Amino acid sequence: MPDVLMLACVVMAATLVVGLVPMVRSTSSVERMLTAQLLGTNGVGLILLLAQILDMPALVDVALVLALLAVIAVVAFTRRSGGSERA
Amino acid sequence: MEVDVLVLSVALPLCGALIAVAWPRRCEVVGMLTAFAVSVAAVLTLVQVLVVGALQHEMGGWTPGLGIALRVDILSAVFLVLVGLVVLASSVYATGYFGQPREKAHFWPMWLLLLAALNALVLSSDLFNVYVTLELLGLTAVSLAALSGQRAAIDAALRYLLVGLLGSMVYLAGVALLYLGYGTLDLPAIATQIESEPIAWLALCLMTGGLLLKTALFPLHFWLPPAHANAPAPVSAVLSALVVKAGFYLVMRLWIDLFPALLTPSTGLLLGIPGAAAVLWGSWQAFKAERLKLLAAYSTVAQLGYLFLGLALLFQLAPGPTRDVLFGGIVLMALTHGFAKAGLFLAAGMVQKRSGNDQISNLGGMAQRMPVTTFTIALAGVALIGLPPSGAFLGKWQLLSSALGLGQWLWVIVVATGSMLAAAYVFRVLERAFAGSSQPDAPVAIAREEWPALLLSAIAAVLLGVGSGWLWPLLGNDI
Amino acid sequence: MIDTGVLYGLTGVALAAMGFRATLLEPEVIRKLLAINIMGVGIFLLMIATAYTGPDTAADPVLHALVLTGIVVAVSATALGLALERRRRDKDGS
Amino acid sequence: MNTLSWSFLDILLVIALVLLAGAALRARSLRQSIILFIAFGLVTALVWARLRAPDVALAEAAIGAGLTGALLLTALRNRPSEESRLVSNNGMRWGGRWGNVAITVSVSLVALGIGWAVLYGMNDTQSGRLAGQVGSALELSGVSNPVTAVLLNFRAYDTLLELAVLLAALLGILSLGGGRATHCTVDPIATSLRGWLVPLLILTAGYQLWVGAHAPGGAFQAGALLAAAGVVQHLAGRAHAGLPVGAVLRVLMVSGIGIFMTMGLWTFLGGRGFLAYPQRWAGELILLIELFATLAIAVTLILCYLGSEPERRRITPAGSKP
Repeated sequence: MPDVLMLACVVMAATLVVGLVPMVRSTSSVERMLTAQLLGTNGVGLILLLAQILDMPALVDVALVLALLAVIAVVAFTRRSGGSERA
Repeated sequence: MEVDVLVLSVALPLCGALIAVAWPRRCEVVGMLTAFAVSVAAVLTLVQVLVVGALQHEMGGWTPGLGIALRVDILSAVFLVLVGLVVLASSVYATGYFGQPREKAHFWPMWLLLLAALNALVLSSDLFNVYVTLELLGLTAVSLAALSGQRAAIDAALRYLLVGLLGSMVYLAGVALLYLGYGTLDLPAIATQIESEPIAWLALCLMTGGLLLKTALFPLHFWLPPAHANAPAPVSAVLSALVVKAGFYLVMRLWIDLFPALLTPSTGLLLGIPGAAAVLWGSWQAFKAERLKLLAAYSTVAQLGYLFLGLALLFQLAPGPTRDVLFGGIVLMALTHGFAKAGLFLAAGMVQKRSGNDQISNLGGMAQRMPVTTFTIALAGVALIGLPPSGAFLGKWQLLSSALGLGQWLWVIVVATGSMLAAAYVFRVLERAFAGSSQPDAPVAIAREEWPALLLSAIAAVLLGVGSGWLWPLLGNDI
Repeated sequence: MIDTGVLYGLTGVALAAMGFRATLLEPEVIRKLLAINIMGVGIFLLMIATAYTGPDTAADPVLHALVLTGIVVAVSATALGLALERRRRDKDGS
Repeated sequence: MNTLSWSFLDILLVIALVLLAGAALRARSLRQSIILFIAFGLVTALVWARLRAPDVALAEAAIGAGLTGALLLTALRNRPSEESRLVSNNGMRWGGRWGNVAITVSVSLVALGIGWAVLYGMNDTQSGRLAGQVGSALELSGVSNPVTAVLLNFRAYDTLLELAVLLAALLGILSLGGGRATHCTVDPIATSLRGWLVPLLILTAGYQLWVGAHAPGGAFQAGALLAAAGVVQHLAGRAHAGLPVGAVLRVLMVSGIGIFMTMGLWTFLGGRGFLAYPQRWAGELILLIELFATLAIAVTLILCYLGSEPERRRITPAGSKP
């Protein structure tokens, strides 16, 4: 069973790295931000898997915090680029 | 009940800062009381050290290593007194300097935090704790340097912040390596284990490099003159007299207490050569400076050079009385410069305030208008040049005799040239000050601002030289 | 097999070097701040890698605590740097 | 099989870290740099989790992925246009063309030296010893989470000074003046999120504070979460970001150090030494300190974000001119 989890972990990490490529290469900020959010989701999943494999329930809290706070960056981002700001 | 006064040196200013934040209307009173109490605590600490020897306070009652210990020996006690007195005098000056309640409410809490940081740094003997105190010192110093809000000050403060951060990060990298190698952060505990191996060498380089950046040793000095010259006068005084010296103090501590196993006589040259360059370059720039505060700032670059030059000579001497005497000389020079430079910056602040700017070409007639201030500048000048009876005279004398004893003429030439340039830049200012003015004014006297500056300069130019006899043997016993 | 501590420790050193270099050479202030933060992460990574002792054993808590302190300090400094930069731009704008 | 998988995972994470760091330092526009840096923070949190440092991972998740990102993104407010080319600030570029080469070469050399030392130092690492001391003193500390024990008991003095650093940064920011506390536009997304996100953040903060005594978590993580709640409030149009004003705010700002100092001086004057808690009460006292530290950290971080103290009078947010 741990082997399966471990494998899933590696696969998720691989998708994370693959996901970086458009992020680094793309020219549009919005696209980058969306990819960053996708990475966030990916990261939350990865941490949850690690919590199981390393037998560290505390990592579930990390995933929770990560998920909660990723929202703020998005809001801060959309707010600045949405054109609502003329100050 | 025995009270370890050394804790108070950190606790009092922190408490003062809290009260000043929470109660802005009374911040000036709180600040003055705190500065006074801290000076008293520093003097008491010095007395206690003289009576019973080095002291240690284990924070939280945990053994050092697991916990953090504050340690004070004669060297740190002397620095505590320097910090206490310079800050006290500058505080008195600041009560007259800052007029608006808004300015005061911003100045005093940061000022007290800076004081806490300086004392905490001097007392700390835990390498990571030193990092935290360095950051506290850096951030408070930057905020205070930006206090005037002018574009030049903000620019200088930003550069100061970036350099300071870079310096402390590099220092932290060294600490990380030492922990990797020796598994503890307690300075004496590491000192007993250290031997000449790559990890220790790298840590030495990183920690020293980071600190030299913060101490503005040539050629890493580029950020200092603008930051010090654009800050409010009491802040400049403390930045030049104490904050850069804190970096020097740490380098001295590290090289003498932590890394002696690594040092060969020639290692000291790594500090000595930039030191010599700093003496020449700084003095020359000070000579060319158009503004009084800029002159003072470049003079700091030069004076720091002497201290590092002294360290280079120190490491070439075998332990023994000659070395102890030179060590005493270096400390005496550091103290003299601290008092003199604080006095000079405070005086420059008064000049700036009275005449609207501090251009040296505009100083004409100052001797008549501001006799006390002119006298202050003259006394500070005596100490900066190193004329007798200043403390710097004795310090330089030791420097020269050590260099001659080692047969190294080059250092002698550097010191002599530096002193001649110092004489030139001091007399350039005094000559303008005594020159007649087209519109002779009545003398102004503001005791609250003039006397602290005069007192600081007098300590540097007279007291430290005359009264240094007792300092010497004590410092010698320490290393 | 690769030793985990060494791998992450070396990565930390590399990140610190990248950050240090960029801090010196980058002309833009905000990017200088980013670079210093990256340098900080590099050093923290070296510390956390030192603390790591294997997938089944507890790591050294002292280093974890030090890094936590370091993170707070880094955030404080970054916030101050951003405020200074903002003030600088305000001055330029007016 | 398992060690092989670990190695794969490690290598992938390391690649992600270095790639993102390099891209963040190299991206064409500042905004892209910042987004890449936020992603870098996220991967960093993953690495902390992977290296069994959950306390650090929590802090990084709250700070790196959340607050620093918000701070940096809002710092772009005054920039002319979104994808503006980088403007080079005169005077901030250190070293010329040759300086560039010299710096790159010397930094690489030093890094290689350190890398070499790490390579050899890591094998016979000594760091276990202090961990052993922590382990044996843990039951005297009043908490069972070793990281909390180090932060709030063994090395509480460090934490005290760390709070002072935070306060110093805040005072510096406030003295610069001209923040964004006074003007504030309503963001529709933030408004719709506020209803559930803010209570959830506060709840999580309380949980983190409580759990810190025996599991990863603690004052700083809780404070950062509370601060995030404040930032959401502000984004949703609350100019005060949920903060009190005037004297109450100033007392809150210093309450963290205040409680520390009270505790320290109390034990000090009682002859026990500075911050030497009586062992029987250590757990309760640590929780008390953490409670105030959380509040102080939260208030400080929110104020750092706002850049100035909220004023007494209420500002009508919606659609009004700043």
